[in-house]
Amino acid sequence: MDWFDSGWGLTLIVFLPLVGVLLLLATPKAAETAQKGIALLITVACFVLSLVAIARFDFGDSHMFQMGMDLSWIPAIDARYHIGIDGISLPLLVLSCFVTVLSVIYSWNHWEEPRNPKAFLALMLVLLTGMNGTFLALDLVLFFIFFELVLLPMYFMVGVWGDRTIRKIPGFKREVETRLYAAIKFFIFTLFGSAFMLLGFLALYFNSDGGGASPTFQIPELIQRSGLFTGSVAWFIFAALFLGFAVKVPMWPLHTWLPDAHTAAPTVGSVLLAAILLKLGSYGFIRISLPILPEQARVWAPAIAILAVIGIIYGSLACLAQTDMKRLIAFSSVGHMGFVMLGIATLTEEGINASLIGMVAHGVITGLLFFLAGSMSHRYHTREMGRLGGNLKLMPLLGGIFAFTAMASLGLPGLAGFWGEFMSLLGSYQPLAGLSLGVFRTAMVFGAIGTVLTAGYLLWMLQRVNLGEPNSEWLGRNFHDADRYELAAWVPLIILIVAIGVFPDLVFGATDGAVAALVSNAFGG
Amino acid sequence: MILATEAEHAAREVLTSGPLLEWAWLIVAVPYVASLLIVLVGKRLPGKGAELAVGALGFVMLYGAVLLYLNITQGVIFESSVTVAEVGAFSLEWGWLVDGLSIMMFFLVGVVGFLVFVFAVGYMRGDVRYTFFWAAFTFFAGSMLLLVSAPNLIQLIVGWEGVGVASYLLIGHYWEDKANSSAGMKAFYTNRVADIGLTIGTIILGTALGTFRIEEINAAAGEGATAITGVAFVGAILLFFGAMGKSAQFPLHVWLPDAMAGPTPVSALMHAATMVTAGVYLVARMFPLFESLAGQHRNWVLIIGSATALLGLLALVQDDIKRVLAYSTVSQLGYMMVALGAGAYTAGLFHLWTHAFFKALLFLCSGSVIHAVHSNNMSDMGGLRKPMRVTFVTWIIGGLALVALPPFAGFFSKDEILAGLDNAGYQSVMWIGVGAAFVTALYMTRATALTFFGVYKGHGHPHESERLMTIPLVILAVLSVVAGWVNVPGVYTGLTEWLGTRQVLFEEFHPEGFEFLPLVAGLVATLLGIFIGWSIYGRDAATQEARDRLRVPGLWPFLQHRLYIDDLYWTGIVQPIKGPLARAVNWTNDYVIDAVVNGVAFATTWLGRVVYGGIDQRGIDFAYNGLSTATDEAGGAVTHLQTGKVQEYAGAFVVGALVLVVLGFVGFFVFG
Amino acid sequence: MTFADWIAEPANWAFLVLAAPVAFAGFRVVTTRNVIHAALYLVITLAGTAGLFLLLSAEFVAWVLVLVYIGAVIVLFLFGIMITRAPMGSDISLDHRRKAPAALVSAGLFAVLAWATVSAFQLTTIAAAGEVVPTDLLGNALLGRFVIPFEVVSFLLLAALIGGITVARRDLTPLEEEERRLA
Amino acid sequence: MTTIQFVLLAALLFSFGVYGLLVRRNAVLVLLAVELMLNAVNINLVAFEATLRSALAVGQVFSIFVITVAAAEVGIGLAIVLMIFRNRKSANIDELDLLKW
Amino acid sequence: MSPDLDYVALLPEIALSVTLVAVLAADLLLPRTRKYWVAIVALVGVTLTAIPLVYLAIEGNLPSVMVDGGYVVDEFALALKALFVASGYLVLLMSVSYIESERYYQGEYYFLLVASILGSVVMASSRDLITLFIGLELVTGPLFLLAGWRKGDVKSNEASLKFFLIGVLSTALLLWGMSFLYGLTGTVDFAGLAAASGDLVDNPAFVLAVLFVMVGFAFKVTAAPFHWWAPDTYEGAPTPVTAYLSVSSKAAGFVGLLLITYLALPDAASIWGPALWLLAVVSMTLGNLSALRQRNIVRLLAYSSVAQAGFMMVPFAGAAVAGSDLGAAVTATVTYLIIYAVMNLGAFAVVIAGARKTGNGEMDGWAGLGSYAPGLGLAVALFFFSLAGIPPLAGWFAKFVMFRAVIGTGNPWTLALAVIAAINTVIALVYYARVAKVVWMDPAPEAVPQGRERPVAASIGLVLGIAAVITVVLGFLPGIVASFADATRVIVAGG
Repeated sequence: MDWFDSGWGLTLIVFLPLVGVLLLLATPKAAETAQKGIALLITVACFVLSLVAIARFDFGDSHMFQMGMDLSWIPAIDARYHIGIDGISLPLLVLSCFVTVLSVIYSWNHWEEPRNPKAFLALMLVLLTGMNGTFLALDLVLFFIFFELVLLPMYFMVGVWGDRTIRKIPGFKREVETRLYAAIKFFIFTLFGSAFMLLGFLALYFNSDGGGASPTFQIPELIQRSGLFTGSVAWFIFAALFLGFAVKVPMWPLHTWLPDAHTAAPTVGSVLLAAILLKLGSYGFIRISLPILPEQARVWAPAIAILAVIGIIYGSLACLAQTDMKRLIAFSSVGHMGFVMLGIATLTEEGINASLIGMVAHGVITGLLFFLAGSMSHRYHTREMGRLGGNLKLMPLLGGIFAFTAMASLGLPGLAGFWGEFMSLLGSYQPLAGLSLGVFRTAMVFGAIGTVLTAGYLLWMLQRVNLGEPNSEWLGRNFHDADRYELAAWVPLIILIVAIGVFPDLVFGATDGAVAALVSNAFGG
Repeated sequence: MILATEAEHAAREVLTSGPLLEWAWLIVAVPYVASLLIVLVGKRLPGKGAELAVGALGFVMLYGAVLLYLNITQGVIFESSVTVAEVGAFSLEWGWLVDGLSIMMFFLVGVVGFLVFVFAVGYMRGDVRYTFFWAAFTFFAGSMLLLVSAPNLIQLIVGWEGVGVASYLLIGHYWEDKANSSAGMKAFYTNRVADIGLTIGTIILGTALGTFRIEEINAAAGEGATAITGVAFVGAILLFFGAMGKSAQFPLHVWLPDAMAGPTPVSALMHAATMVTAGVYLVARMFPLFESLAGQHRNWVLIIGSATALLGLLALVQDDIKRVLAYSTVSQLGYMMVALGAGAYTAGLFHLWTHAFFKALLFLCSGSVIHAVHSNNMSDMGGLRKPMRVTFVTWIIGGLALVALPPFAGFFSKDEILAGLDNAGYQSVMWIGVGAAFVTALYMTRATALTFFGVYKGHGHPHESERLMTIPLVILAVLSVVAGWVNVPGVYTGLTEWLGTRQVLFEEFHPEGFEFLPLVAGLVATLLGIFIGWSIYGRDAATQEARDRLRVPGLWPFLQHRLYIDDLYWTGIVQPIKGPLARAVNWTNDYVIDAVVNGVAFATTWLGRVVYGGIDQRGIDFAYNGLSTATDEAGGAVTHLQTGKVQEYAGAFVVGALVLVVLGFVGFFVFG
Repeated sequence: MTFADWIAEPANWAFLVLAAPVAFAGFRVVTTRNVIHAALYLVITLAGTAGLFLLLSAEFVAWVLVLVYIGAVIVLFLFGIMITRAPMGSDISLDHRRKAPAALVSAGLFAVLAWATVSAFQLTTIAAAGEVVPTDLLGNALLGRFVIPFEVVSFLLLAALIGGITVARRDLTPLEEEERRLA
Repeated sequence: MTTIQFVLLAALLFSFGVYGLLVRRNAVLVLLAVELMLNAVNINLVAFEATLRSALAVGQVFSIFVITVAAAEVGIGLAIVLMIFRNRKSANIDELDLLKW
Repeated sequence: MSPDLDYVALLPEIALSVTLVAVLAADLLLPRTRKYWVAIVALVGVTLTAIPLVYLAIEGNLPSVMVDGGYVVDEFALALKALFVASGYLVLLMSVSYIESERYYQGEYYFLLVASILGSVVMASSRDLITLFIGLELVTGPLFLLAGWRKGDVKSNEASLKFFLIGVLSTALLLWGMSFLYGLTGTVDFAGLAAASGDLVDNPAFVLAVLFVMVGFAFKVTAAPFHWWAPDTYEGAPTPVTAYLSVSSKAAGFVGLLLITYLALPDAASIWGPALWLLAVVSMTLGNLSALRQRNIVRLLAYSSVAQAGFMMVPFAGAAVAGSDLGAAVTATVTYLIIYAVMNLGAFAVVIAGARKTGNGEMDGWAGLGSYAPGLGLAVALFFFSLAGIPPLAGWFAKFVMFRAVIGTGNPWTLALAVIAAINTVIALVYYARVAKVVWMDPAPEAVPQGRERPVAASIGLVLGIAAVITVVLGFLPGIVASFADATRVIVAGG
């Protein structure tokens, strides 16, 4: 397995999906089974490879970048093909491979108009490359490329396969189809952020040449040189990176693309968006912002914490006003990612670990919620909670899983969602020495209140969707309960939700060492 | 007076290891596994899953009994933890703690749970979601066991919330009706609010000590370690806030009456051994923490506990028999809290112990009645003592235990509480307790009279429930009598010893014998309550007229009554209590506390709409979209510069060049 | 140099004699209402310019100007005017109505150009009646140092010629084309 | 003689040319104005050459190139004007505004 | 005295000249029905030009300095010549089916196009004002006529006239500036200018001259506010000609701009730097804002190319304003230019093919193109998103080097430029994405347009294929173009 350890394994994880895209393009349009087979094969292969990566990973050295490679790529700009994996990225990589496999399985017989599995699966595979690449990249330019790579597929997923209802958009004169509005909004917001992120990367590069060293884009190298980034320049760099990552997370008040994109996206699109894409932003904070700019991280931490808490409360409150089930779930992401960011803002080992497990948990849970919401709207042809109700009666299995997932989403202890919330509150009670206790403890209290609100809207959603007598319009309709493909996609997620909840070491085992090293290197704690 | 001291404990050869203790985690695991199995295969089993549930609880009961035996004979202290993750300075652990307190809870949950489960097999037969009910019910019991077996606060939270979610599922069991699911939500939600306290309290204590282990926190608190003294008060108050939610302490009790929406066995278990006792358990478990800060926090606990104890008043105006019992539970929980607040550790837990039996009994009796008359309302009952003999007798036993007449269980525990209060110098609180005892007697007499005496006012012909239901009643009735005998001052104080087996020791007061004042005051109050109650409700509870009269107490017709003493009671004592006061309390409850709770819910929803509709959509999103519209408009404006006239282009071209040059000149020759 | 010094120099007399009509004719080129006149005024301007070139000892360029411009370009213009049937007599609609902005722009342009010129070349003088630049020098320069643009410009002329013809000529109608093919 | 006088004259002609370019409606007259401008440049070049007397008479060489290019431009311009006239029966350039915005 | 010429180094120019003559001859000799051979002759000729280019790149004795430094063939020139020849080749290829499909004058068309290519190739080597000017005129002159090549179409006529008039106006201004440069320094050689210009920066006439020269080139590169002709001309001209205008002709303008600024007037950076800064900002903003409202795809690309010109000026403007290394900025601009050429040509090939397919040049007519012509739809997405700079398509690298060139300086004005450019990147996305949206997300019209069944012409398909492959490959391995453009650091001033 030397080839695997020397970087080719990870390279394969990143680029195998692109091979899959080529294969897909070569199939005739009508050969849908072949297309699905190819997609499944490729994604499963990636997942298996990621499992191999786990097996080969040295958990004792989880703060080291392992199984990586460092090749010359664009010498003209000193950009290198430098990848590697550590305890922080490992869970996210596995998650992304895993969720994609499930998405392919789910897609097997769920196609939104206008079908076209070939194109859809191809986009999904491109997305996979982008996500995996982002988690593995150790070169800022490479990171940027992969970070951006996810935009196009998601744009098309939302725009082509998205929701066709016509909506009145606040601030617009004309009414537009949700999918069109959402797709471009997603694209513009993210591009806006990443344009500034790129400026930040370049500024990092140009300021990294202190002490006779030549400037570099290499993340590990930049972490070594974190002392070089000081003063107002560093402030601006952090600000630029913040814009890029915060849009993606998304943090309040840059979040407004998210509900629209989630609502409009096809089911699988929503799932991948929620499960993985949002994590790219928070991952960026942990991988780049904090270790490279520790001094600025201290400066910015209170602001991030405040925004995160606003996001928590605000997202929950907004959920309470929703009538559209998917939109509610989407807004819940704002709140959940608020906890993730609150954890990061504490700059402590507990907080950052919390944010990592929070990411994984949110990916699994909210991904599953979107699967379920998609399946429901597939059957009811509506997502209006006012028209739903009694779902548990019509489809006991699906409704039961829905209830379970909602419980997981509200952070029920013993399930995956709890650790992220609890640990980030824990972290914010005692943030990094020197950070304002007042801000963080207030944040903790509001975060705790946020957990109550979270429970509020999720239970409310359950009541409106799952409970009660079914609406008269569904009488006499024969709804088929969750089918084989759906269960095949969902049960692994359910198992994972419980498994992480009961045995958080699944995530912490990988992350803790890496985070400890990060915190002690960056903040001397 | 006996002071349980360390020396005394050391004298006992406490069992600290052994396979029985090492396998005690099965107590938690078995119900959970059973629950999972019921979900997965329950429908295919002959008993639709009930056998798994009952079996699991039977196992718990037996295991609990064995442990109790061990504890009685030698004492048990055992703790074991498995680390599941190391995060920063903290270890996250799952474990199990076996000591006097947890054994008592195991046994309580096991026994009461088993009996309630058996009862439920009959009661729930033919229910819409029979199998699911068993899954949730078993999960409920399992979570309670997880809670009480927790050696660390995180596991405690896990069990705590598990109980919460199970209660949500069970209270909202008949979710076809929105009111029921709302009741479930209300329960979960109120608890969630309280859990803020628990969570933050845990965080504060855990951060201060770098561990979440309960015994370490207790030890630190007992020693007055500097690491904890600064935060102990806040931490304790926050934990207590959490306990207030689960144990339905004023003003977070509002969920509990609504929780009656669930099936009666659920109410029985919830009010007896699980859920509501969790708060009391928490305070007891963390007792050294609370105790070490005596004085500071006590008043809080006492005030809240007293207020809660007086909420029994509300039971007086309820028509729903289960609600009467619910308010009764609230009031009894107040008792327990008051006891713990006054430092009477054993007394509080003793009351928990006895209360578990007789309250389960009362609920099951009410369930039996409800099963028979198909209504919860006492106005649909009456005269049931004849057709339902077993139920009637057991109810009377349970009722006597509740109103605390000797030799029934409640008498001993209540007396010990009052004695403890008296001893600790909280005489005023003791008198509140005495008052509460009076109220308890009053409403229990009322409920008994309205249900079992007079004439039947409902539909159909009620008859006694099946064996499966009555046998648990009988067993519980027996327990309701004998449970109090485990701690009779001066005679046998075994419970004090059992509960005393714990790692962190503390001093507390144990009455050596019955003390005169509390004993007499309590008894007199109770008897007075029964007497007055019977005078009002008992005599002609059968007639419609009487109930009318009772419902509108202000219009009591003087002359229709032969006994002026009735009128004296009424106008002098009952009316002020039953009328304005009770109504005032009821009004406060409905329009202030409940209104606040509902108002908070409403306001939150409203705020949600404002945030979403006002700020998000019209504010932030509008701003972004406005920006985009503005950009687009700007695009339109600049595009119209392109007029299509080539000479205008040429003009613009030359002007552009000129501007550039002039700017160049200005830049160079004006600003240098 | 004072104005008196300047006017004392005979070459400047010649300059004035030539420049005045050049300027005047230039002005009329863009203001006259008669199309033909405009072309003829341009002839005057160009001729005057050629004279100025002579004054500046640029004999060869002067004659090139006369040959190329007055000989060829102006004729081209006149043909153009006639083919496009531009109004021959004076015509008010030759100009736009809004001349003021245009005048302002050109005045501004002149001001800028003049100011720059004055401040840059205030003191430079031209040796009066200097030695005429020999034509062989120009020839050598054109075919030596500047041979490449010289060759390239021939392609430009060729392209203008061929392209001009193609663009300007009347296309055959499909009918005519058919006839032609048959013939 | 000074350089200024020639360059100022050129500037004058250049400005006239610009004016003509901006106000004339007839395309041919616009072309005339353009010639005026190019001619102004020639005056500049020759005047500078006379001032500087460079070894290769670069100014004059340049002006010859300019004259050549100007001739080519006129050819091109007139061809375009003729083409337009053929299609529209008018050589007024301000009527050409099909393409805008 | 025979001229000092290195005929080997001149082989590309000679090859093109021979092609010109051959095209003309073929046009004369071939019967009307065989005119398509002219296209083949032109294509073969231009292809053959690649041989000396490659030879020179590998074996050539570079740099070759001719006519006293007035004409230099160095790696910089060679790289740009390759760019001109390659993009010219693609435009020729694009023209084949376009020109055939209507009654055009094929022979003359190819002649003029090759002449224009020759002009740009000459410009790349020019090291004095006169050669530069003549080269520029040879690039532009034929294009005036080609823009009006659809003689029967009034729009084409109008396009041609507008282009011509603004073109000569800019020529006049350029020449005025050049005449002043000569008058102030006494030389037209870049080296001489560079030597003399240091002392002149505070001379108003010099400022004026430099700025007028800038304006002349700003016209060529369609920098706002000197871009007015471009949208109208782009829309009206035959589409391959528009493609040529927006790529080769613009590139030629940039080459001129780079040569003048970098080689001739490096010391005047304080004059042209701020001017370029202004032009860059106005171009980006105005171009993008105007493009937002366009419904005609070619017109949209026109405004987009105005904006892109702004982006291309950013590195140079930034470096000049900040006073940092101009050589790096040249590299950045040339890199941008090369990538832009590929993707923009691809975009125009798509426009030609799409217009044929839909029978429509308006965006709305393209609705649902992706559903019945997925390949074409893919190409639309590919090229337009590449123009928007979205990874992993080649455009990202162009944007990247642009930002990279300005961000390192730390000068506030430069940073402001970077921020403005960043915001403009976002605005630009809107309209690029809109095209993709129309093609993929809007429903196809009920009525089937005429050409829907017609396959894409092979020549267009070839262009699309080449451009697409390059766009994707460069997206992943931009190192190729980076090393290519890096050679441009090796500029020889000549003289």
